[in-house]
Amino acid sequence: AKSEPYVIYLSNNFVGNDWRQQMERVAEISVAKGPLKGRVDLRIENVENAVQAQINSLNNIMRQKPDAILIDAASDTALNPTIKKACDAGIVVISFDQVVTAPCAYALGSDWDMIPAVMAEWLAKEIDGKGKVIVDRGLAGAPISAQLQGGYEKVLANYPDIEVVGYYNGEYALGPEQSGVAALLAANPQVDGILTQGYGSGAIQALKDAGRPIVPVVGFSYNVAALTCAQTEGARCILGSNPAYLSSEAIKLAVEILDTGKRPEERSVVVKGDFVTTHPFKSELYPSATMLKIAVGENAFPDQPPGLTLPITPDWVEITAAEAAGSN
Amino acid sequence: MDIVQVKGLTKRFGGIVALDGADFSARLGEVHALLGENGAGKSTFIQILSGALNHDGGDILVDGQDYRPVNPDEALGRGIAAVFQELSLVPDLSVEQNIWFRREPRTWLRTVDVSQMRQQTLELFERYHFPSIATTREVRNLTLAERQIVEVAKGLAKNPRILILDEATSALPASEATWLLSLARQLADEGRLVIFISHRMGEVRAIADRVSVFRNGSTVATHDAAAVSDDQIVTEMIGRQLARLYPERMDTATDRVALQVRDFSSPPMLNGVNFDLREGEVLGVGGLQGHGQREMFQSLFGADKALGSVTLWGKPVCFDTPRQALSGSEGIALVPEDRRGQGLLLTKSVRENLSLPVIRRFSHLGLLNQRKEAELVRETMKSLSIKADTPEQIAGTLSGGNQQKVIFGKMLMTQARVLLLYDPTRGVDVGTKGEIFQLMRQLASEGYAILFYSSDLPELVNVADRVMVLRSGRVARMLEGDDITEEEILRAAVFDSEAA
Amino acid sequence: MNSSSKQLQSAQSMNMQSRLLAHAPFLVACSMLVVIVAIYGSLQTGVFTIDEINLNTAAAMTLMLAATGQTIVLLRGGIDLSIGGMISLGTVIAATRFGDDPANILLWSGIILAIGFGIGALTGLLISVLRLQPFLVTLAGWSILNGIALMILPTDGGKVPEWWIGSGYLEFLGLGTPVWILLALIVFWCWFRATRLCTIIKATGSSEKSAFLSGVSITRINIITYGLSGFFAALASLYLTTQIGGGSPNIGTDYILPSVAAAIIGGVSLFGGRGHLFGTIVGAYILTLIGNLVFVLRVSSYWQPVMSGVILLLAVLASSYAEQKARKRGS
Amino acid sequence: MNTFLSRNRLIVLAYIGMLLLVLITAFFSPGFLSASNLRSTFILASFVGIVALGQTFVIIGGGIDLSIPWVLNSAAVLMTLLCAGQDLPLIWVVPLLLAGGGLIGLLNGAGVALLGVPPIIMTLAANVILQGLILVFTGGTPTPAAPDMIKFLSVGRISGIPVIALIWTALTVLAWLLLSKSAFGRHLYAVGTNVTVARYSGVPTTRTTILTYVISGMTAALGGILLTGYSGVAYLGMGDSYLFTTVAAVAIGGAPILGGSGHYIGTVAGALVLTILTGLLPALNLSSGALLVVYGAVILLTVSIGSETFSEMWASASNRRKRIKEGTENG
Ligand SMILES: Nc1ncnc2c1ncn2[C@@H]1O[C@H](COP(=O)(O)OP(=O)(O)OP(=O)(O)O)[C@@H](O)[C@H]1O
Ligand SMILES: Nc1ncnc2c1ncn2[C@@H]1O[C@H](COP(=O)(O)OP(=O)(O)OP(=O)(O)O)[C@@H](O)[C@H]1O
Ligand SMILES: [Mg+2]
Ligand SMILES: [Mg+2]
Repeated sequence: AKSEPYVIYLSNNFVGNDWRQQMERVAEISVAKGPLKGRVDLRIENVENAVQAQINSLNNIMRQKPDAILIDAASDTALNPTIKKACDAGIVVISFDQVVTAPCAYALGSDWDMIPAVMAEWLAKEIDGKGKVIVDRGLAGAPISAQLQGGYEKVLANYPDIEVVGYYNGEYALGPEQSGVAALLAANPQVDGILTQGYGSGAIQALKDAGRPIVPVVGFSYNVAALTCAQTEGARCILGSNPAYLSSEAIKLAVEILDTGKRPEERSVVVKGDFVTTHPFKSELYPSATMLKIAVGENAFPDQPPGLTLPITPDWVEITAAEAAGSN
Repeated sequence: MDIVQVKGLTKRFGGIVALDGADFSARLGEVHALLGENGAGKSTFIQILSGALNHDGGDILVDGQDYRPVNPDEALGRGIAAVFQELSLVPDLSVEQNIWFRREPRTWLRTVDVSQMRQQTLELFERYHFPSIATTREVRNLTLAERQIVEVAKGLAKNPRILILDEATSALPASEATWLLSLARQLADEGRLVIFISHRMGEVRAIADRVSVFRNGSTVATHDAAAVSDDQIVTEMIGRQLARLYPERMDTATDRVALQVRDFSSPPMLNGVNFDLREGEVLGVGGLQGHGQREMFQSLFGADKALGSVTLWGKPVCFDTPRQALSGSEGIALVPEDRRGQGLLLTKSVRENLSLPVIRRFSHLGLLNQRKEAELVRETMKSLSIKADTPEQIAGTLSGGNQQKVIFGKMLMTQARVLLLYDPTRGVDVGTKGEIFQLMRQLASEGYAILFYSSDLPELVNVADRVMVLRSGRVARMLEGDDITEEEILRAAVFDSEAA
Repeated sequence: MNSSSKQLQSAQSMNMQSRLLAHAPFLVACSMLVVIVAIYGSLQTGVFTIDEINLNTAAAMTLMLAATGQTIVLLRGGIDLSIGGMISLGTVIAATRFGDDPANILLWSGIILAIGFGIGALTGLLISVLRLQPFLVTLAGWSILNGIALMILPTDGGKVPEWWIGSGYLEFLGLGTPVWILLALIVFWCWFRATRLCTIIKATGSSEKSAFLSGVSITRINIITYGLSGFFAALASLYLTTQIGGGSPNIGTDYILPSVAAAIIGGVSLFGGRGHLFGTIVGAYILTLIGNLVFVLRVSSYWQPVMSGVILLLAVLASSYAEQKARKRGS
Repeated sequence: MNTFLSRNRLIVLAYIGMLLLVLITAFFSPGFLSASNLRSTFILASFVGIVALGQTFVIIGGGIDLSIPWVLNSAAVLMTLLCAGQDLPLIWVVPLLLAGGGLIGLLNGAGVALLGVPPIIMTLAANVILQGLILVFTGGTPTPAAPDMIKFLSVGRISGIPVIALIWTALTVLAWLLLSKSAFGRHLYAVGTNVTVARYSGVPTTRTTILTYVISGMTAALGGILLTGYSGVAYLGMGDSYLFTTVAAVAIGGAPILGGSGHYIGTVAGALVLTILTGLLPALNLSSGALLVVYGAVILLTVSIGSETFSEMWASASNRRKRIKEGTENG
């Protein structure tokens, strides 16, 4: 092991949403207290969603000869040549959230095979295996979007009576989600379910605006989504979670590797998060999936910002909602 | 046989008929002058001849062969080059780059051979006795006159058989104009054809062998220059007898000083100008080009900065912008040098142009009273007899003279009673010139005070009450009464003598 | 005699001055670069090594290539936003068509370059024939090309062979591939700027009307300039694939405004007719090095866009100030 | 009447295009003409329309405002932060933010009109600088939900009519009065046509230019505040799509990007066209790539139809018609 504290850089390609900001805050908090206190010199570098900028930034980071680099990547492949250089220089490279395909880097993320599958399965159950649904395509060109969309559709394909009647690009923001769903509602007199990649609450708002019945909605566990589902009459939701503390987990993994000097064989590391739902069910595809029932005060907080991502804290360090929201 | 023969040429721009069956014929070895009112179709005609425009109907024969060029290159292939009324120089290139544009000598790497190009430029300048201009200067930094000279050089560099000069002398001061006239003569004597367009009868008289007169897009007549009188040409041009070009001189000046200028300076061009302009007076400004006239007019109008004291109707003023000069009940108005670049919104209607300086006057509680505007516009158009279909006609489609009148109209609509006229008759036909002089005199008699610069000496001599000659940014002489002659003005402009 | 020789002298010094003024925008950009490198060099060790030059040139090269085309279009008085789409399209075609066979790769590189020129030429043709504003046409072109790229490769991926990626990092005489490309660009420009074509392009940018009256075919010039812009964008995309090892259907968007900014910072006039590639190269270095500077200054990386914005403004202010001065002197 | 048609041909065309689009959309999307959908389409169009108001003024004046995205975004973020979900602070927050937007416009305008910086560069720099500053200032704190009052203004209704439609209508009337019926409008068109001529005609050119940017800053800020009510929150990046949407709305509305003509009435049609289009495209179930292609093609098509070449064809055709008519009358 090298001299402490370890110098660890976090290279983040995008700051334009609440998730990324919570992710950075949580990373900083988790090295300021708990088991990692004083052990890590964490330095965060942001770039403006441009691959070339992240490549340049990584090059700069490498020149500092840090112990480890954590990367939330702008592209799953485009950073690979640069990452390979970092690995060759003996730096521990961990990609998280938007992971990379470079074989020398660890990929720490949510289970993107399981999450869409379970949620699509839930939705199919809710609508009794038949009906018309619309699907969010996320952000054009983003790897995660393609993966989620594919995950949804693969499961839906098992139900011959479920038809995907429309797609929209939700772009992980409330505005586009709401207007995208609204346009599809206008085009389709019958919509029985909505699979978003974003908040879900935008879709519910669009349903309300159009005077349509509130159909089952799939989304992700932001505070506003949980609140909307909890407080809307007749809402049926399932929210997958992609915890913002992936960054903390990445730091922990890096420290473990640096401490032990041993590099685990398995490259891909899955962080499991609970589903939050109005109607818990037992998944057949992934029986290990755990469900929490949405409840105000427990996993939906009226006094916290809408963009807060749930769950808030990993189990090895205590992070409060206020800390994660940066609102104290 | 005549090298150029044109029969029944027609050209329309949308609804406007620019050429309506024009005929023309000219031979090598002559200077052939083309005369006509503004908007008669002269420029359109030569643009067609030189490939810048396509014609709608009619035939052109060059060397007896059909000729219908689609671009200026093709025209050049037949030996025709033009010096356009709107100059075709590129501001960001140097003089020599402009002259040899697209025909530069090249090295084996196919790059421009700069030293060869310089050599050729000097040879060309020498051969035709060009006034000296540094060949490496960028054209954007040249004066209008200098640009005009470079444009001529550019035309000559193509070594054409037929050279067209469209009002090439209009921007030139006297000495350069004289040079250009002798150049045209020299070219004709070398066996080329020079087609020469000018609104100055004197110039035409000096060099033209033959004269063709255009009116309303068709040819009225072609004469041997020696066999026709000025009067007849003018009558053919304007379709009526012109009583007289210059109005009768009346002494309408009062003792009241409208504009008093002291120590007016903005080095290096203006170095302390002093004069008084009186109510009812037309004060001419002369001198060689580039001796501070433009700067003086611009600065008095607030478009440029200058030091010194200016008193307007007894009140000291200091204008930083044209807006200040124009606003208020007693201001100064300028009819600027560059009609298209400074005077008119070419793509807007006559109405919008006329009312622009005073539009705020029609504004009540923030809203425009368009009826009142239309009324005043109609009045102004009528009193200046501006020829336009309706007030809504787009200003850019008017002929040059009428465009100039619109600019006059704009300024008269303001309440300014001191008028600065910078070469207001440049490119204006005789008929209109007469009207403009008439207008100037009439305004003077109404109590306006007029400062009048002209590049045409006879105009100063015949219209101004006094003439102030500038040299090196100072008043070299103030000529009055019988002293106002072309010789005296030139002498004061060129030679040292006692300061005024 | 004495006074006239003095006059001559003052005329000469004035000429010298106005020449300096004419180059002021470029000189300002150069001094900015020197300042940035100086600060950077004093905070970071090993800045003045060949390695560092190779690394930074590699970082700036895609932008430089894209900005080369942009410079040509700007000189003509236009603007090309569609390079964003072209770069994306180039990378995805390469990533999906290259395979491993060098001959095939060569073929497809040629095809990509040809597509770049062809689409650019088409843009130029459209602009001339319909007399449209380049801003809007190329904006639409960007959207269309970006869309096609997304249809070919919906998300990042595809691949190019290892040796192709490696060719972006070769070293010869200690200098890496990007430095050699840079030298080639400089040689190209030294030649190009002296050709008739360049004069014609600048003239058209300076005054389209005058150029037309002098016999220039505006259509042809538009086809050539936008074609070259597309060509250089395609070249940039090929180089970019060595950096990212595959295709990326949105990546070109990151180069649109920086390519314009690099040219403007380097003194290329947005109104056409004035400027040269050397300025653009300096501008591209500045934009790239700002990131490094922000990094070593250890300030929040949020400040990077602020600094590029301020530098852009300073550069333009310097050139418009110089222009005003020069104009005053000239008149 | 005839002169009205031919003078405002492009605006008329924009409305015809809009009607066509409505028919097409109604065909593919049966629920399009339902009251609720029309309402939501109209609400979305209002945001574009309101933000594009300032852009229209700037473009008529011969400029362009690229700082809209982050002026909008800053206003939205600051509004939610300052109000913390309460209605009461709106009394001072809204005027403050509108003034702030105006101030950014003032700086933009001053840079353009006084310092001679090209509008593209000035406003682009302002945009990135603002973006960086907002990031630095908020330090990434997530923002509270929008106050209820704002939600009411942007998605609420008064007797069935969306409140924002009333706001938009009021602004449209105001813009029409300013452009068509006020001295400022005349000055603006003059400045956009030829600044020098305007200056020589006594137009306060500097003030007029600056004012257009101030208006643009204010409408962008207003748009940001209202948009927050639509999604209920402010998020970073919410303004990005408004850059090219506003420019496209103005262009589709018939204003040439070089300035001097055009009208906000046209922009209104442009905003509707773009919004209906974004509603139509999902209904066609195209891929993301195909969406971009269609989007680009529509912009290209509309600007082509509005091009000079087409207008000349139109003019010569109507001339021929006139001549034929005269001929028959004579005969
Ligand atoms: N591009 C154009 N569009 C519309 N009308 C035009 C255009 N060019 C010329 N005209 C019109 O054609 C007519 C002939 O113009 P032209 O320029 O040939 O006259 P000219 O004899 O050269 O006049 P001047 O002595 O003022 O130069 C005028 O009525 C003018 O308004
Ligand atoms: N009228 C024009 N319009 C547009 N581009 C032109 C025009 N004339 C020349 N060019 C361009 O400028 C470049 C140089 O022009 P030039 O006519 O010398 O062509 P060239 O083929 O290189 O020379 P040469 O005719 O001696 O073979 C060419 O690449 C050509 O495309
Ligand atoms: Mg003429
Ligand atoms: Mg050739």
